[in-house]
Amino acid sequence: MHYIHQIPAYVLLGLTRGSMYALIALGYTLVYGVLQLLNFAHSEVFMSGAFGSYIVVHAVVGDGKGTPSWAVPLVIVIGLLSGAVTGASVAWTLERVAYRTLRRRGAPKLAFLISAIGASFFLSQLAGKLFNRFRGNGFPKYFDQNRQVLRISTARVQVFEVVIILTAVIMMIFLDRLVAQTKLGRSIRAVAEDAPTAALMGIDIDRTISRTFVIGGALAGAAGFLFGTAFSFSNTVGFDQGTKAFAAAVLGGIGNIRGAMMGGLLLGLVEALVPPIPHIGIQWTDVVAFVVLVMVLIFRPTGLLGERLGRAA
Amino acid sequence: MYKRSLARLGVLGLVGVLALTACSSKKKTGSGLTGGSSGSAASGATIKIGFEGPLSGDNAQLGINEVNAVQLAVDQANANNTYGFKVALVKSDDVGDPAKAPTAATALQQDPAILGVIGPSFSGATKAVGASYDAAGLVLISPSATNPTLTTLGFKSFHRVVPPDSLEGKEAGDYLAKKAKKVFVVDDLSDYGKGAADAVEAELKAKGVASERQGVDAKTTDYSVIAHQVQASGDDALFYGGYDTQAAQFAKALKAAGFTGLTMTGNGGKSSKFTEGAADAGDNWLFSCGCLDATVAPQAKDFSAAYNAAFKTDPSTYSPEAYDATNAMLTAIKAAGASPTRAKVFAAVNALDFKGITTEIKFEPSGEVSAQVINLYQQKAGKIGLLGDINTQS
Amino acid sequence: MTAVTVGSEAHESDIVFDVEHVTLRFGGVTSLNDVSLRMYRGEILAIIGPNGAGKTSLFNSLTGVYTPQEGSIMLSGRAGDPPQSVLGKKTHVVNHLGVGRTFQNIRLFPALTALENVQVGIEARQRSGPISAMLGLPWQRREQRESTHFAYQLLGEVGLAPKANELAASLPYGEQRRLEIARALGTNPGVLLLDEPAAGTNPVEKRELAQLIQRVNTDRLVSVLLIEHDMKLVMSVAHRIVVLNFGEKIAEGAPAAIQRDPAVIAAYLGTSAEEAAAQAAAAPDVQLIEGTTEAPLEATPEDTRDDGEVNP
Amino acid sequence: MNRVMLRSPGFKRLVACLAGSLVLAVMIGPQEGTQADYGYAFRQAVFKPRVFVFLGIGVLMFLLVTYWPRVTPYFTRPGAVALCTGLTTVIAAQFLLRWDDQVGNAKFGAVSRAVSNTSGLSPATTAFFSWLHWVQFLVIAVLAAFAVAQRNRMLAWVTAAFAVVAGGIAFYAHNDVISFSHVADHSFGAFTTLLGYLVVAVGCSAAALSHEQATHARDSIDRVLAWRPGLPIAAVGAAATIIAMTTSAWFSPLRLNASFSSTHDLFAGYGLSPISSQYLAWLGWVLLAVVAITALSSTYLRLRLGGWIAAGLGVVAVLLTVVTLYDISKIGADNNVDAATGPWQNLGSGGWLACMGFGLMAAGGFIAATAARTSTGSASPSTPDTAFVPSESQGGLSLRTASRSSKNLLFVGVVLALFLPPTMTEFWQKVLVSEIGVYVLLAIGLNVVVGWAGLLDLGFIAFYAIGSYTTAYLVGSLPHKPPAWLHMTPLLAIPFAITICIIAGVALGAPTLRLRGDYLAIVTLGFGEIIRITAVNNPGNITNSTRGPSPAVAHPRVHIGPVHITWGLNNLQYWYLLLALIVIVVILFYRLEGSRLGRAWAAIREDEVAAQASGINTPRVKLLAFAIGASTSGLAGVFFASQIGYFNPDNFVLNNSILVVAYVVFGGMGSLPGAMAGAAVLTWLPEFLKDQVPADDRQMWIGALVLLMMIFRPAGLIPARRRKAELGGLGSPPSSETRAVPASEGL
Repeated sequence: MHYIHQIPAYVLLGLTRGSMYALIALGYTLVYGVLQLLNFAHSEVFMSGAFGSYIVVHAVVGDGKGTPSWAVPLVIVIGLLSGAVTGASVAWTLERVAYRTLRRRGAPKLAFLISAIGASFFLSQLAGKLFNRFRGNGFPKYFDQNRQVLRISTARVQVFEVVIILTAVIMMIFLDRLVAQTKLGRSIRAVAEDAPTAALMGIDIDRTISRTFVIGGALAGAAGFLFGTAFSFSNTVGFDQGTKAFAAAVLGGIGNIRGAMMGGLLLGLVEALVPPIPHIGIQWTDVVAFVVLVMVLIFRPTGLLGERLGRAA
Repeated sequence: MYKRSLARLGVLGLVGVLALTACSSKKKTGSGLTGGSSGSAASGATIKIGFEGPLSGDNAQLGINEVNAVQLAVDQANANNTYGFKVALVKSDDVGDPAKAPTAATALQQDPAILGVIGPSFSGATKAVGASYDAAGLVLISPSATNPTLTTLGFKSFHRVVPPDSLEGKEAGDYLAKKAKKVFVVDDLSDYGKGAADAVEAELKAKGVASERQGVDAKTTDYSVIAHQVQASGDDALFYGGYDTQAAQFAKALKAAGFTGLTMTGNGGKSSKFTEGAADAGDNWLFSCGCLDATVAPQAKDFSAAYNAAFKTDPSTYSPEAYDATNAMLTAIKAAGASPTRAKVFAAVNALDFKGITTEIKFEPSGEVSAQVINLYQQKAGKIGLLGDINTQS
Repeated sequence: MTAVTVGSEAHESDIVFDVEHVTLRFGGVTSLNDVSLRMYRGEILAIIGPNGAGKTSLFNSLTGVYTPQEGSIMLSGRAGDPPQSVLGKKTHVVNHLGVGRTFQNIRLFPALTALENVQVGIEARQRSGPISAMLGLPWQRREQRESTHFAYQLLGEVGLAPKANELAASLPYGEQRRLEIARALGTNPGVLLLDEPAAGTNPVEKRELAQLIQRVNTDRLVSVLLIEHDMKLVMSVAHRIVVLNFGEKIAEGAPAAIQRDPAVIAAYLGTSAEEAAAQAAAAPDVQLIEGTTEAPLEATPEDTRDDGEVNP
Repeated sequence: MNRVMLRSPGFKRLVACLAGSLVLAVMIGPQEGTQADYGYAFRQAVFKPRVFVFLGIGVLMFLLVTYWPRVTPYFTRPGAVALCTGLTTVIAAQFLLRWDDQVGNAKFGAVSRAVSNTSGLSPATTAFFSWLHWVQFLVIAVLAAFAVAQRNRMLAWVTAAFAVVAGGIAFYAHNDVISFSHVADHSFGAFTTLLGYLVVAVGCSAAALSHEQATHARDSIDRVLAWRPGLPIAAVGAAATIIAMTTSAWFSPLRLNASFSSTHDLFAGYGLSPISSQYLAWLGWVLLAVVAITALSSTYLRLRLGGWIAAGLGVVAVLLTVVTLYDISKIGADNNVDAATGPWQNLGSGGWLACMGFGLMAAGGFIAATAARTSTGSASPSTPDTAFVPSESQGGLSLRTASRSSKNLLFVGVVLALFLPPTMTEFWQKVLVSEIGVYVLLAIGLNVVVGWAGLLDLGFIAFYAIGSYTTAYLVGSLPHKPPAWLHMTPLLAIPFAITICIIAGVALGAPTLRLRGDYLAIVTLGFGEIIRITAVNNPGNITNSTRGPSPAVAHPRVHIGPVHITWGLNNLQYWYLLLALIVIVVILFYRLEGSRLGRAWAAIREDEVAAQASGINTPRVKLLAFAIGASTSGLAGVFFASQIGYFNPDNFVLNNSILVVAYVVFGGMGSLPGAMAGAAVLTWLPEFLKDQVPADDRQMWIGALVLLMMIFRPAGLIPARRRKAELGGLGSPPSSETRAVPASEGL
């Protein structure tokens, strides 16, 4: 069969897309874990990561022509780091401004959502004003992203796919270890499990929440860099990617780190594998994604892996 | 009694005068309260024209492409005193959204000093406001509303400098039918892209050429799946209905997926944004466009440079058309005489014959531009060049 | 175990709850293990036991929040109702069958007034729909009047009438407890399940509470099932006591008998039954009461979760 | 620098203020970076001398925040709040509002420049527009601040007088300009300035009259309103009517602003109907006198019967005024004055202002007639008449103690809603109809779901889409036509659209209601997207894809017996239709809120487990919330479709759903007036900002505003009584730190 023959290729594309979703979804899930809040502005953290890394990378390699091939890994690392730093600082500021003040006032949950929406509008439009509002980007082409690395059946593995999937896997393993094994991870889990008790145990809740935002922001910022190199970004890209990543987080069980990874990859795979099936069509991509989500939630109301951050890690 | 009839006379006189000057005297100059009864646009006076299009929101890019060109034309007219009067531009943001368009249109309609409007940019918005522009007697020249039905809905005020997407799509389909056995047609789910793609598909069907159809939302950033699907389909040609930025991304993804067939898009994709964005992936892409080669017209040579100098970016989709529409409008206002009114400008636009950088602007009674030649362009080595009338290409 | 002995009004047809061999597990944890008990109409039955003994799990099983894996629970809520199985019924259906309850950690509607809190309970049984409410049709108005009237009456009974228009969240702790009882009574229950109603209240409030429970029992003819750590309260109001430990029923009987039951004392003191028996013999009831008045003010996390979540 | 200093709150505050000022610099900075140079705007904004101005602002903010506690005591001085409000209003009026319809960008500065270029204006006008405006502002600000802070009674009276004069000068100067240019005017600048100065005057008088050291602004307002119920509103009404009769234009085609007295001469002999003719000749003045005297005297003397008489007379006066306005505009149209095509054109604002004035006097009379003699609370329909009702509790948290100011506000709102729109420019009428009104309706609907039942619905706009498409189908504007017998006018489509939306709401709700909080949010979001994408891509082209309905959805028509109304392009017609719909929905929902269902919603929102245990059938109650919310959205869809004619799937994007949620929460979740106010403010704001900032920056400012609003007033503009409790100090939780980390579920 025509379609079946192409499945390996679509799986590869799905994994690439899914890695991206997963990296962003982790931020949603971490924040949800500790605050039981949907951080709507997380998508803009992702967006600012892309712009931040652009500025740094652009300063380092200019338009990217003539970058020696030995420097490429270095440039990627610089890009990831600068994206992560931007993302982390935006996320930290966000927590300070839009969340902590509301927490102090004991605001209702929806107020957090709306302040996050306000912050999201603000950040995305401010970025539009500062940089530009055009879709499509001029990210420097410092390496041949589309060079074929290897071929598995119909799947032609290209450089950028390797970079994305590899980085995502490394970062996810890193995060998993971080939450499972470090002191910070323990305090995050404790806050997620039972904040008042954690506070009684001497855990500084504010600081833990702040750091959770920073971790999630760093991941999203790095994802922003990857996204910018591989696809195109603009000040409004965050919204759509963020919505999907939120869906991915819910799919896996929001508040659950491994769930977010799984949900992201699953969503990416579904989006790549289902629409090309004959008689479906790419235009139904989002519908397919949301229908899968609803189906999963109907049968497993708390997502694939359930929702506790503390329990799953 | 005597007094009363005098009063009556007064009112009658008043009514008479008002009827005569109903439109002209509404105009006020921006410099002072010296309004006076002349209200004329003698040399040195300022004329207002409006622009309606998306300046914010998801579709803002197209509106910015256009409004920049309109602004450029206005600035040039003021700097060179081309038309003998000063021009002020009033921008009105309709977000490209039919629901917001009436408000934006009203803002222009209620200002009696505005004599003509460039826009609306989007067909949906145009449909929502056409009737109210008719009622206000305010003439429209749209640079980009290409929906074929617009000129059949009876909007007297509506004119456009681009051929409808149905014509463009039909000719493109014709051409593809000559070249390919099976065509993959993709649109961006926008009014324009879908309209063009529909026309291509219909024409292919009429010519007995097989085709398949997909849609990719214009907000998509990852074109790899659809590109792979195109590549895997084994079709020998692709038509993309959509705008330049998206077309560029699609071109890159197609190249990465290894698609080697014929690739073609319409007017919406033909711009330097495509060339820049797609770079070498855009080579050999074909463009069908109801426009002249922008390098031939004398004023056109400077347009791109002036645009870049003013806005630090290259002109993009529909920028040249908007530039032309503005100059056409200003020419019409000049033709409307020393004291132009909306009604006079309206008539002058209908009688216009203006050679712009994209095409010769002369309107049919329906509001369509007369010159409906579809030309074929192709990108080669990073530059878009004219191949000639699409019908003569083989 | 010991034979059931209750007051003269006990007939087989007057069994409110008939719990037989109920076992409830969460994952690997068995929270109730083969528990059987009967509750008779008109009695005040207390369930006691140390923390984690499964008291709240039993409550949640009785009210349809949990469905035990084994056993049966038959309910005849109001006098004359035919016995029905509770298993698999939704909480609100169980409520409609005549079971009102309160919660271990107070669960009022904090942003509603005291009056409205009670009205919510009353109105759950009313029938007027949204259309009649929007149009203000006569029967809807009548129902609303009835609900307000009855709510004031209930607030009066629990001594909160002067505070009817205050927000539930602004009431002191003891009054919140009483308001919760009033809300439960608003649903016109045949049996009232009280989950640690005295937790966190002061001695005066405890005394008032005991009177309230007895009043409800005698005046409104409502059977009362009571979970309580405060032995003084339990001993003063309960007609009969069931003791749970580690999910199993270890004793059942009249208060005086329970106080001397070695197994119970052992469970509370965490010692072996023999030692406890010896101690009990030495100092009859003081030990038990003294040892357990320190009921935790805050619910333990485990209990809280039991209360709140519905794990299918 | 040591660590201690870096960690001190003062230092952190300074850093925050400086960072904030930089952000502000960027926000106000030049427009857009470019593709070639991303950092352009950033550098322009930050690396220029003007950044020091902003840093200075940052330092000022720092000082202000630091010394705020020393300033706050003064705010409790009698009149201080009014003073601040008034001065802010004046500043806003002179910087932000329009002062003319035509001149330049129509702001104060442009008019001021134009005035300086024009000769023939009165010296006062010239002076006001050149220097007097800021001199008088500064003098009054300083004097008033001194008077209020020092409690200097004499000075306060003097300043109050000054303020009245200053407001008068502003108003006079503006009128002078308008009458000079002879063009009808709709600007609010001068009015608002006058209002601001009057508020300042009120503040000063309060300072002069009060003997207390500290008052609470709201209390004093309530006290003033309670002194003679209805008197303030009647007095305002009388003043408005006098202004309308003396200075305002009643008939204002081009180059003619006929005031009330000259209108009669103008139309003499044109066949005015007797009533209108008499009205213009003498009846208007008599009505003014009679209504004013009865209203003022009955409210002052607290005469119940007099109040009723005043109310009745006021209503009669309004009707007569409207009839007269119709007559004169009809004659104007018959004579084709200024290209008028039908009645109601070329009218000035005078007639409508008179209607407002009479309306307010009627309201004053009504308030006086219905005011309870002794108690401070007013009876509302929900009060049970049982013997159990205890005395009203203090604290104003009860549903019953609808505050007096809100009652007065309600009347003012009604009068404004009825008579203000005709005086607005076409643009604002359009905004009112196609933005504000429609979204108010949507927000009312979503308030049921989000505010009352506590279910986060991010796909609400889908029902709006369904309503719109249903209408389009039923009027035959979609490719598939309905059977001929079903073909109907849009208003008849209302029940169908509502029914289909209810079905859709239940279909969405039924499988998803067991989901909690954010799960529900993403599912509803997905539902909204699915509906939109289906509208674009549906097989068989049911919705005509991106092209939208064609031909246009017909405008509504009503033909019932002798009544024939056809809606066309006139915005006002739509406004009154919309107003009727909104009023009906609000009344119905207001009853619903106080009903058993409203309490059940509040219960499940507060605590679902307890609600179940109290016997509430939670799935059913939630479904009802979904269905009722959806039906409102469907109603809005019908209105939208028939008013706009054309629409396409882009009108129903996710962003709109999110915006409606933001409107509801911004206004105050669960509060009907709040939801309406939130929607009105946030839909009005982008149009207002059009005059102030570049178009594509508007969303940025709105985002910032929403963020600030949530930070400083998380309960929203007009918090719901039931929600306020969650935020107020009542029953404060053990640790406020953990408050936002709820152990329980849902929203």
